[in-house]
Amino acid sequence: MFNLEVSDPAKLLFSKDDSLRILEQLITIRKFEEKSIELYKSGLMGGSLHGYIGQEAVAVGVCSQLNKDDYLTVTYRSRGQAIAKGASIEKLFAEMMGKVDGYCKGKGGPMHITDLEIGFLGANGIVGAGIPIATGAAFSAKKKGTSQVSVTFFGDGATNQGVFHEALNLASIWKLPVVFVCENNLYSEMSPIADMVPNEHLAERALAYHIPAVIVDGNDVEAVCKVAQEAIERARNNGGPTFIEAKTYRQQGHMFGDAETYRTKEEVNEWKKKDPIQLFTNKQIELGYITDELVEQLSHEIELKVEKAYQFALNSEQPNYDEIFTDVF
Amino acid sequence: MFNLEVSDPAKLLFSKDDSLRILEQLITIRKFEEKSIELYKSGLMGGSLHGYIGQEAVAVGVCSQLNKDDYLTVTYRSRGQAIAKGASIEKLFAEMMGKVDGYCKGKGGPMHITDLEIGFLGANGIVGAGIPIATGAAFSAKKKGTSQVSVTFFGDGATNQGVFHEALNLASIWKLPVVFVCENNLYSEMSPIADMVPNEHLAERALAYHIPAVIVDGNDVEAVCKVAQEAIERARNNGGPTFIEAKTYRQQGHMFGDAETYRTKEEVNEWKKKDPIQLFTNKQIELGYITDELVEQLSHEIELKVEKAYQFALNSEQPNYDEIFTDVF
Amino acid sequence: MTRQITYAEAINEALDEILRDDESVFLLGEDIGHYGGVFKVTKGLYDKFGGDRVIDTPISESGFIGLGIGAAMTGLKPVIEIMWIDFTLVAIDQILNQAAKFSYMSGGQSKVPLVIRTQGGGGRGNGAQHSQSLEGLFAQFPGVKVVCPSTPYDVKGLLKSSVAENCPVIFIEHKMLYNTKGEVPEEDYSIPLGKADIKRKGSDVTIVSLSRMVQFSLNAAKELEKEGIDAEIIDLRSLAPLDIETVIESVKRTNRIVVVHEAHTTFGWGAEIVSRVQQDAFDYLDGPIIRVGAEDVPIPYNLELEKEVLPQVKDIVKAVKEALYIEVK
Amino acid sequence: MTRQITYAEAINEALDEILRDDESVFLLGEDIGHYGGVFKVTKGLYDKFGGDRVIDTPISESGFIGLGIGAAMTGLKPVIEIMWIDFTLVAIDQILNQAAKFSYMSGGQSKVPLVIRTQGGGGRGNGAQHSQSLEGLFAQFPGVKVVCPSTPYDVKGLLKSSVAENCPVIFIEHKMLYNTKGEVPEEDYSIPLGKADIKRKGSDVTIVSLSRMVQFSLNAAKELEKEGIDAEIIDLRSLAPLDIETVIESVKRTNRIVVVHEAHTTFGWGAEIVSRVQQDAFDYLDGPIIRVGAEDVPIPYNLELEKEVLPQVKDIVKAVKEALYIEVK
Ligand SMILES: Cc1ncc(C[n+]2csc(CCOP(=O)(O)OP(=O)(O)O)c2C)c(N)n1
Ligand SMILES: Cc1ncc(C[n+]2csc(CCOP(=O)(O)OP(=O)(O)O)c2C)c(N)n1
Ligand SMILES: [Mg+2]
Ligand SMILES: [Mg+2]
Repeated sequence: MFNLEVSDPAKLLFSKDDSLRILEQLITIRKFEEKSIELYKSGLMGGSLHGYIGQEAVAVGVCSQLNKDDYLTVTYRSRGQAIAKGASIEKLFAEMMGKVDGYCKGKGGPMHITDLEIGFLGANGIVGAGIPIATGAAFSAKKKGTSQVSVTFFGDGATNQGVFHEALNLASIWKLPVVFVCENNLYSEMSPIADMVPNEHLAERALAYHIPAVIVDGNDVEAVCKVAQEAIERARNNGGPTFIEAKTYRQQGHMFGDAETYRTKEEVNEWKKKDPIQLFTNKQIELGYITDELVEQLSHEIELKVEKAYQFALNSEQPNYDEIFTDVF
Repeated sequence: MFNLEVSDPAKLLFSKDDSLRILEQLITIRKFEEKSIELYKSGLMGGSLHGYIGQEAVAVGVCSQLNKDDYLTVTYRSRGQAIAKGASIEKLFAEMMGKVDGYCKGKGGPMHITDLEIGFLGANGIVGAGIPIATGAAFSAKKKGTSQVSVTFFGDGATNQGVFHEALNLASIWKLPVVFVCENNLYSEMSPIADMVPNEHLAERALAYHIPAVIVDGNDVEAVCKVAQEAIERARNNGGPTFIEAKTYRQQGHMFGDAETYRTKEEVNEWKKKDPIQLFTNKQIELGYITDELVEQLSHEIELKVEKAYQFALNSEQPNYDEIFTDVF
Repeated sequence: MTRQITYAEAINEALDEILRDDESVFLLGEDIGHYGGVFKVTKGLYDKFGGDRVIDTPISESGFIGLGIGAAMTGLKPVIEIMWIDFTLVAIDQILNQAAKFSYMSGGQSKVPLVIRTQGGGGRGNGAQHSQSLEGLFAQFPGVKVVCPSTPYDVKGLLKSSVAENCPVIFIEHKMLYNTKGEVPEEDYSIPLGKADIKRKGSDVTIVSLSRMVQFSLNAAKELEKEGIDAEIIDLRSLAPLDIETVIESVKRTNRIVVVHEAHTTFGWGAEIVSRVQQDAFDYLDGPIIRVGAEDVPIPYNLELEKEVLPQVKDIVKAVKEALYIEVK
Repeated sequence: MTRQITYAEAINEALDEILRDDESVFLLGEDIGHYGGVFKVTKGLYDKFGGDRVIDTPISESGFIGLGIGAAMTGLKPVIEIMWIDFTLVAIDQILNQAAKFSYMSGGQSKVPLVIRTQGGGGRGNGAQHSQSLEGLFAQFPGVKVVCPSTPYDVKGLLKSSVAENCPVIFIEHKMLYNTKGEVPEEDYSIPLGKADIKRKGSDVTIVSLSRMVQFSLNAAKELEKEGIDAEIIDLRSLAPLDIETVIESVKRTNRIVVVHEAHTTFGWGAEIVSRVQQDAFDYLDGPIIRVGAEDVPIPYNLELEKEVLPQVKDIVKAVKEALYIEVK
């Protein structure tokens, strides 16, 4: 019923420059995520850290096709999408450290990153809860007649929440400009999604609402770009919602400290071979668009940027106690 | 994708006696419902009255295939299923009047009829809420290794509640012996279901959970019997859940007092021509199994029984004030 | 110019004016459009403003409240009807984990100007799932305002202010008040949230209540007057914000106080009033503060039992006498 | 024989014994099986009792709580884990409109012996959607019992009693207590619900609390002792049933009382204690009852702000001094 969308190995989808920009984004997220682990280990943040390493191509593929004023809702695992949508890594680190220069002045934390200036309506700690909210932003866009599109990212496990069902139905009957992006990384926390649904492809679920659905290799950034671009165009042209299931894998545990007893090292290693950044880098090198050296240089520059942002966050102040009582309403 | 299941007009599905018994049940529900309107008009009950006239064939068709110890959850519109499952009409009327001889000692009312002795686990005032509960009873049966089956009745509109989705998925992955009976009477309260879902057939929704689904003429009692029997047999033999969409129509308003501005008299009259009791009576007469006189006599006897039950309820006492504080836990 | 109109009509007028004056407002709910709502509160608005402004929804409370949140965050002002307050429980994550927390979690970036209109309370024999008084539940959560109007005048003026707020407001009407009449000016007016209203001046005892219990308290005051007891009746109008100052000021004059609500007594919101009064006016109190609330049992169906469970005028009279040590418990 | 084990281990032992002793018990929840739960509370139980007794669920809280209700009504005893109490909000209709009301609505026919284990509270920088103290919300509803243990000894003994109840029990653990150690006998024992425990005898002031705040109160008592103030610490252990007698008896001796909880102060459950005490021991009170609770704001992420929002030992010390008029507010 479904064909896995993949890119053409023999040629790039975008120009050399655009491809490089995409690679840069991928690496930025990766470096940011690696630094986040250091941050967490240093005891500089509260709560839990839900990493995105391995899934970067989904965020970058989708967000690269969006305008600044398009809307997004995401989950606790969301710094990747934030960066891809254009968020400041300074403010992200600062928020993770609970500092006053953070996106939410340190009051939200990593699970609640919000940046209204880039349409980033808010990360969510409740599985599935962002899905109807993004649908509502799409409702706004349609009602106001802007051509904005709303996208919501969620995991495979979220498709078992009641609101998922309710929101998809609403989006369908009202033909709202929303794109549902399901990042199927095979697990919801420690539970294999295969045990939790009867469906091989979660995309099947969208068909029950008459929503066009595709499955895509979520580690193939170009393939993601392509299906996202089609979905977004459909939404912008009043064609209603689309469901994208991106098959991917998180290379780290669900959260830092996860014992990962539910999967084998072999499985993880197999997927590491399909690392989205490696794949895209290799392709560009093979096709002669970039060189190893260029990539190394790029990585190094990004590392410096990330380090600088980290230092900025470290030096940012604690929020004032007065902040406790502001923003309640 | 779906074929509407109907019965063979040229012959009866069951023996003469069994067919007569089914007719008797249909008429009993009809008479009970008619009397309920009188009850309501007399100011003898609180709350609202949600009538079942026109949908009787669904309750009778399904429940006639169940054993006494099979489980059922239902909605506010549930005296029909109760009678079909073998409930006492005395106790039903008494509960509607809030009397001490009612099923719930007058504390539950028409929306909460319960009769554990016949597996009638409880009617529900919250749309969709009974669906996971019936799924849980099925879970019990499976776990205990009894061959009991659990059935849940709900309306078309209930398929838009989140728990519907969650329960169907659970039933599917755990292969539970539950039958989902969706009575599609075209409206949820005053809203046409056609405006509220993209699906022509709600049965489609079940396929998203890999649950076998059928659509059936809900005014054709024999057709309902047949699909119910298949579903129940599947459940009893460890074949897991089935979804039955019964296409039917409520001939009265959603509740007593409904202005019915959302549909035309013509529409109602068209459906009255497809009255399930009339259809089944006519078929039996045409095939020479029964006569007009017999039906009239039967109707008369049932009317007397219903009247007697009504009088019983009228004469039943108010519950004692002490009952306020019992049964809380 | 004032005229006598009903509470339902007053709400209808407020909605009419709000829809007329503010293009960003739209109504969302079940059967509120063409049918005008099951309590007829939105009657005529669909015809006047069209299906784009007065929108019928599927039975998906989580879904459409979530959608309302997304719409509110992106520039619209949804006024959502939840038909019975009891049904908010299927959607309470969206109300209390999402709408109530977004402003705070985002450091003040996301505002959710969303009004949820609903109706609560008992008195009609609707049974345990359709008779609850849940204002105190919502008031436990910072981030939502909770308004409970008692008269046609108040309901109109408070609804207009509620829609003008830049935060989520739970606006709780009472099913038994819809048909009560009162004076409402023809001129435009609104009533700010957070100002209690002294519905009767008195010197012997302060009675604090809201919603339907205000009229009961006024009736009790009439009874008490016959016995020479002069009660002051304070209508809180909202629980959040809570105008405790008006209560304290009154108690300092009367030295006796009775709190009356339809919610269950134990853990009911009356306890908050008690706590604040004993804290801020300890030395003014001539005796314990008495609470009058529903018995701590689900609301029974039987109308006589229901009456016994819910506070009645006689219970208020008795409590006042107890507070004045005229009658001993 | 007693040994020192942690709170988490004590729960694990209780579950182990319950599963061993009662075949009708089974555990249901997210990641509780093979992985042993994200807080490791169910560690080893899957291996010992198998996947039929310790069952991993999809992320469908409404669905599987509903399923638990149906199972409980038909002879099984589900013990359900909701990973964080904040997530009960996605399923609260099933808990409060269904489980809590079935016995009453059915006139005592349907019993729902269902335990919902969950964990609440703040202190880990988990942010607004993962740090709530919702015990007071559940306690507002008749029909559920609400248990909040503070020590390893109590948590084991109370859990065993909870599973033996024939009604729904909300069993609220505290995330910050899981690793705290305490003495637990090796012999079988249980602690009846509804008996408060005096964790420290004292004569100058009564401090009432539960869960994590008991330890905080004990620490405060140590501080106070240095200043010659002898505090009595009452651990309520459960809110429903509520052992107010023990509190009243204590206040009659100490004449001063402070109530401490982690829930928000305003409309928090502390108000109920205040109300009952001023009602039943008015003449024994030497001063106003002081409440110590969380500030009325969503829980901020920043650990310093969070600390300031949640009650600390110093706040309790201060409140006691206020109660004793040693320090003026
Ligand atoms: C309603 C709710 N239930 C449970 C959780 C706990 N939880 C947090 S993440 C998670 C797994 C989600 O899996 P998936 O949707 O696949 O997303 P992924 O983490 O794999 O990105 C769970 C169960 C929650 N946050 N909210
Ligand atoms: C959660 C919830 N939302 C709304 C309602 C109000 N309500 C009662 S019946 C009903 C319509 C249900 O329609 P359907 O499922 O088609 O059943 P029918 O009444 O047609 O048998 C609605 C909206 C409710 N009881 N519960
Ligand atoms: Mg996943
Ligand atoms: Mg219907």
